Amino acid sequence: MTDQPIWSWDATWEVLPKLLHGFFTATLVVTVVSTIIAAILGLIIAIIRRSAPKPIAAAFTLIVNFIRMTPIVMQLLFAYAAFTSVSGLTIGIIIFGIHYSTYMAEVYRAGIEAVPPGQWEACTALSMSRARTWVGVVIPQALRATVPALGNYAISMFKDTPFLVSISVVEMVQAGLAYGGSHFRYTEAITLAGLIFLAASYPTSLLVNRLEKRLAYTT
Amino acid sequence: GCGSGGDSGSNGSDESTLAKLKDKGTITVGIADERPYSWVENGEAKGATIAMHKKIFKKMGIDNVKVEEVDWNSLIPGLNAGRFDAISAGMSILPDRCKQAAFSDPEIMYTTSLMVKKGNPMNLTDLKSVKKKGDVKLAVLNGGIEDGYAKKMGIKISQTVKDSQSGMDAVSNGRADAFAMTAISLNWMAKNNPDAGVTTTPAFTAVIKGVKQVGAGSTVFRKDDKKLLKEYNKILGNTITDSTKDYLSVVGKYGFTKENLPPKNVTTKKLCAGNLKDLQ
Amino acid sequence: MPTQLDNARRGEPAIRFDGVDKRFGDNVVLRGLDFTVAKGDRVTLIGPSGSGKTTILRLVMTLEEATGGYIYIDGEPLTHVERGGQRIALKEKHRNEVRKRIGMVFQQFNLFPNMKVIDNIIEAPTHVLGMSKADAVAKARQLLDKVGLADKEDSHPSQLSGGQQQRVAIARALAMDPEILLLDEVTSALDPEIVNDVLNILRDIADTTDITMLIVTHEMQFARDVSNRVLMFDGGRVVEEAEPDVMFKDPKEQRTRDFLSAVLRD
Amino acid sequence: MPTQLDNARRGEPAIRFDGVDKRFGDNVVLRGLDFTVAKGDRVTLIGPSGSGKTTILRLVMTLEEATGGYIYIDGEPLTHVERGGQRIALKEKHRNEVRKRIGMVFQQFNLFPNMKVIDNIIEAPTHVLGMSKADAVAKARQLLDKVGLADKEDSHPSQLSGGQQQRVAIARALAMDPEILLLDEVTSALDPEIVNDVLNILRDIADTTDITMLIVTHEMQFARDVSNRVLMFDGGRVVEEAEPDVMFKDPKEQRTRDFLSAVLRD
Amino acid sequence: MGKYFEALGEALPFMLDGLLLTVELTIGGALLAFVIAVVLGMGARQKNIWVRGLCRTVIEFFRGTSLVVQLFFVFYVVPQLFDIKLPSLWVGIIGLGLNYGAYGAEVVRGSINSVPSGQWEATTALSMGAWQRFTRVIFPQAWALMIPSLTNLLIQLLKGTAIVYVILMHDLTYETDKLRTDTSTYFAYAVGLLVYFAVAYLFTLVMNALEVRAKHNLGRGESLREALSFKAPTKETAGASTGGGMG
Ligand SMILES: Nc1ncnc2c1ncn2[C@@H]1O[C@H](COP(=O)(O)OP(=O)(O)OP(=O)(O)O)[C@@H](O)[C@H]1O
Ligand SMILES: Nc1ncnc2c1ncn2[C@@H]1O[C@H](COP(=O)(O)OP(=O)(O)OP(=O)(O)O)[C@@H](O)[C@H]1O
Ligand SMILES: [Mg+2]
Ligand SMILES: [Mg+2]
Repeated sequence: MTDQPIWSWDATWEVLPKLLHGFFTATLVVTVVSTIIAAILGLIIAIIRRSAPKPIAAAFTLIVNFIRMTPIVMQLLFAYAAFTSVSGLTIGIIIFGIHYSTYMAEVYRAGIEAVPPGQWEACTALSMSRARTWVGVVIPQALRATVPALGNYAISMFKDTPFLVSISVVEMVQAGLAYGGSHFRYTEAITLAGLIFLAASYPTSLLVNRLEKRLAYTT
Repeated sequence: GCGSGGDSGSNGSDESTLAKLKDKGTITVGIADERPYSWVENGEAKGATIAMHKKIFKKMGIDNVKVEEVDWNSLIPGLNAGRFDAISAGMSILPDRCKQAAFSDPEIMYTTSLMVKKGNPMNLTDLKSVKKKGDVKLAVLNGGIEDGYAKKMGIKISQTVKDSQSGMDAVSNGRADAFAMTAISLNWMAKNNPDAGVTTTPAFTAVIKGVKQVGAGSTVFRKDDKKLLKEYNKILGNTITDSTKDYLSVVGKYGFTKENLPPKNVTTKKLCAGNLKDLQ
Repeated sequence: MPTQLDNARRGEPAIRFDGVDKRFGDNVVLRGLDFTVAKGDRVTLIGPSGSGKTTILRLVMTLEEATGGYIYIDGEPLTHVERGGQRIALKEKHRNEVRKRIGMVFQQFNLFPNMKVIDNIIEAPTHVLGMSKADAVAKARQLLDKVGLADKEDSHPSQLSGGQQQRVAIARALAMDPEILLLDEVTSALDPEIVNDVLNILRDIADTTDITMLIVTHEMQFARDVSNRVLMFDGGRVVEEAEPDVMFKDPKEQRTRDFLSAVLRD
Repeated sequence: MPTQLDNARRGEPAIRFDGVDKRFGDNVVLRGLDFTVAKGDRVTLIGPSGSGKTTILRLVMTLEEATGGYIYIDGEPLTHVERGGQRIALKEKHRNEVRKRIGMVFQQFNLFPNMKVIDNIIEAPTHVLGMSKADAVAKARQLLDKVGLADKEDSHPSQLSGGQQQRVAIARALAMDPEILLLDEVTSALDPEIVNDVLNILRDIADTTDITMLIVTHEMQFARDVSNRVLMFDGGRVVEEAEPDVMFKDPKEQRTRDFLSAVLRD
Repeated sequence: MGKYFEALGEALPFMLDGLLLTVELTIGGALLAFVIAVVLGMGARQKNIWVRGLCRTVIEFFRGTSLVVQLFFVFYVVPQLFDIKLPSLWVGIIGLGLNYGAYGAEVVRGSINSVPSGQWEATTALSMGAWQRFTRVIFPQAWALMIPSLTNLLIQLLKGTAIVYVILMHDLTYETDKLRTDTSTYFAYAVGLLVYFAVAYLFTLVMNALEVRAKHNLGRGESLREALSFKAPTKETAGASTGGGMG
């Protein structure tokens, strides 16, 4: 055992600003921007996979599966080594966006499949164009089913951000570990990081619940 | 590698740890793949501190040195949680750290160096020259000691890398102009990666506000294991750090030079007190 | 002013099936089907479940594609044309042009749940016909009035009863000013008491417009009231064809008699 | 040998509603409803959509809980009992005991899609009544025979037509040997031609057993054939109560007349 | 390049060890996570406010804090507070199980909720007990619904095992990282990516097989044997489209 108490308030106050700095400059930025990218890109992928010619859709599926089934750290490192003129933070945002878009695409696919065939048929019966059918009818209905999953993935993206350190972006957890490494005190940093995660992810899931209710068709 | 955590050591009295280790004839040390101090290659533990420890612990009647290779950030928590009995990674002796764990007598004097592109296009020599140049993209190790040096000297850090390999990659592919780290590590890497297109500057000791940043590293034990520490120090002083010849015979082949042998006036006590002026 | 095309169309039947085949995998549903529906006709299709009534409407609406033969709308080919003995598929653009003259009301309403009632109705007129929003809304209100739902324009479909939803669906189809209206068992998903409201609206439409109607229904009284011709289907063919009074009172074929006695049990 | 309890029950009505209230939120569906169904009676409930017919069946089946009043099955309280002026809820165990005497057939069949036809039928007899598997299977086969599906025991529900599924559902309910059978619009999800098959089976059951039946249906002919009493509901109350012939030919209340004329339009 | 393959050859036994550990952690973690998901998912739909509240808290806690933090806590902080010192593998499996179990709980809850209410009512009408209802009717149907989401979670779990380096374990990612020192970043991670893809693909195939079987048990789609054989798919059974049994 050490001479030190298990919990030190000095260390707490010393590490907290570092954590918050990491949180706001990396964790939050990446999570928010990448979620937006993933939400949009995922939808595009889902639409391509549903409406593109077979060989293109199949090739797309293979790529999407590859991205989805391999660890994000390795993808980060690969992109970081390949695009040396792009900053780590930008690479992080893009790779997180792409990686999670492959998950989102699955969610959208399910959402699109859940739109009853009768809706498509009604669009044909009204001579609506393909584009208008997607934009006016199918996507709005598919989105409703997608919101909870989007929230889930935002939260898990949030927790994947420590991987960013491998491309030299120090977010909250790594900032905490760095402090721990130089002071040999990890308990405060890790506990606080956990609490900040909780403080940020719980409101996110509440928000998602609210959004889900608002998207229900009745007003 | 070996999966499950070591079940060695304990939080009990210091008497029992040393006795137990002798009894068992095996000590488990934590390492973090820091070359050339300690690493595992093809299942075999290698490195300067490993070589030292094999020799010292054998003298203490502990024939086997088992290694547990972990992430750098898991070394201290692992030690204190009893997952291993000592840290064999040439850890720097710093005041904050001394509060958390017990450092042996100094084993390695640290000097700093910069890794730069082959040919040193920006003509960098030390951190001062980095500061003077102004627009140098400097990389440091996350949580490394150079991070603190650079910050105190007011140098802007362009990126913080996860490990030394990433630092070398950054210099090699142009993301960074220089990577500051301990000279021993950088030299070793530059030598073993001739294709990377990098070279190192001559070693220097960082100077902040006129004070030389003397740094030394040593083996780390739990605070409770006082007897273990005492006996270790005794044998360390007798067989390794007593003369340049003894020192280099053990660690020379890892790129260590006589500059790395700690002089007598540099003590763990002084380093832990943090008063570098005493050590100038 | 009637264009040349209009003149050419004059005298052509509204719908003509010419040797139409329809297979689903190995299941042959229609085989060499021929029949015509004249302009302004109200034709009811009856027949046992699975005989292909819905399939016929879906073929006209281009929700399915025939596997053989030709369908003409106002004399124009719908999806395929014969050229030099070859059956050539027509472009989506052409199909869409022809399709605009046809409206359909479904058994399950198929209103868009993400749009208010009024938006359901103006969606196609504004986006397909390019009508101005103001005009489309004015027309939609008139139609809602006609189906007795003037006060529901801002409701969501989920807030309406089945009968109300079906009335909105009828208004939606009419908003496109179709020349041909297809009705597929539009009352079978409704509560019995409500069925009459919907049927009365359809009777009213039949009385006040000259839209060609092709109807599938189990409501024999309605078929009798509205249609001027009844086709009995079975085994993918027209078994019997007659005026409603003749068909219901004195069917010629045994198959028709069996079917009617099962359905008209009350 | 009849037990004491059986003796006590003798003479008690099969179902008795005593001042039953049912509210969903602010929506009062039943208010102080009283009515009884004698043992062996076949009672049909009719009334407009939303009048609470389904709710009554669901209350008896304990799928809903009354918000006030008491329901007795064979004289035994179903979910609540009055003690010292207090309305006390009874334990789940008690409810389950009483529930075992009641069977229900649903509009949407609700067969278990993960079980074959035979397993659907023997599931409850083996696991709830503790019947041996061999006995349960023998009985199930007998029932399948009765509903004309002897050859379908190894099919999955999804491989059957709607009418076949509903016949299996009837067999499943009968396999529990219920004293009371609840039927909620069991034919409204079926194709018109198939409706008669199912109704004929129910007629047969009514003829050959003395199960008490409480029926909701829009098939007036069936109601006339099978039931010995018809209750007309509206606004959560019994508006009129009569024998079928009287009710359908000469209803006393205006409300009943309106309703019947809307429903019996064919 | 030849040099790289030589280094790969030397590192192969360690890569295999790492792969084995990754697979062990994935399977162990997944099994535990599944049990936890079912327990929490069921608990979160109970009427009893205490049971429900407890389950919700546990779910939100383990979903809300990251796995690194949880592992760090169990492995390093807990032994300092109490005299509990679990081996790494256990801590890894427990941590992964709790974390992914919390996510899985939402999947389980969602799929149970989407079993049509008519199925619940039918079980009541047949006087079935709670356990029988759940194990014999509701769960088998929910199971078919939840598999696709569980497959996603399994893949995430597989990738998530890389985090165990903080608790002293050398999984596939760790060994790939080491390979990088002797080869190059590109080479090492290309190998790593391919190995992960292969493993993930294998897991996905197994899960797909489970899904085919589960759907077949509900009378939808072909049997597993039919799906695996290469003969032409059989025609849909006549009458299957007419009934409205499953809303
Ligand atoms: N999409 C499809 N795929 C395969 N078979 C189909 C499809 N649509 C219809 N069928 C088959 O085509 C035949 C005719 O179906 P259709 O729906 O036209 O009959 P219907 O006369 O409308 O019957 P109902 O009175 O039950 O509505 C049936 O055997 C049906 O199973
Ligand atoms: N679970 C519920 N929640 C809220 N309201 C309900 C619920 N179930 C039924 N109701 C309401 O109770 C009233 C009676 O419904 P019920 O289904 O018993 O009518 P019904 O006579 O069976 O009608 P139908 O002929 O349409 O089946 C309706 O107003 C309905 O909206
Ligand atoms: Mg049809
Ligand atoms: Mg009802």
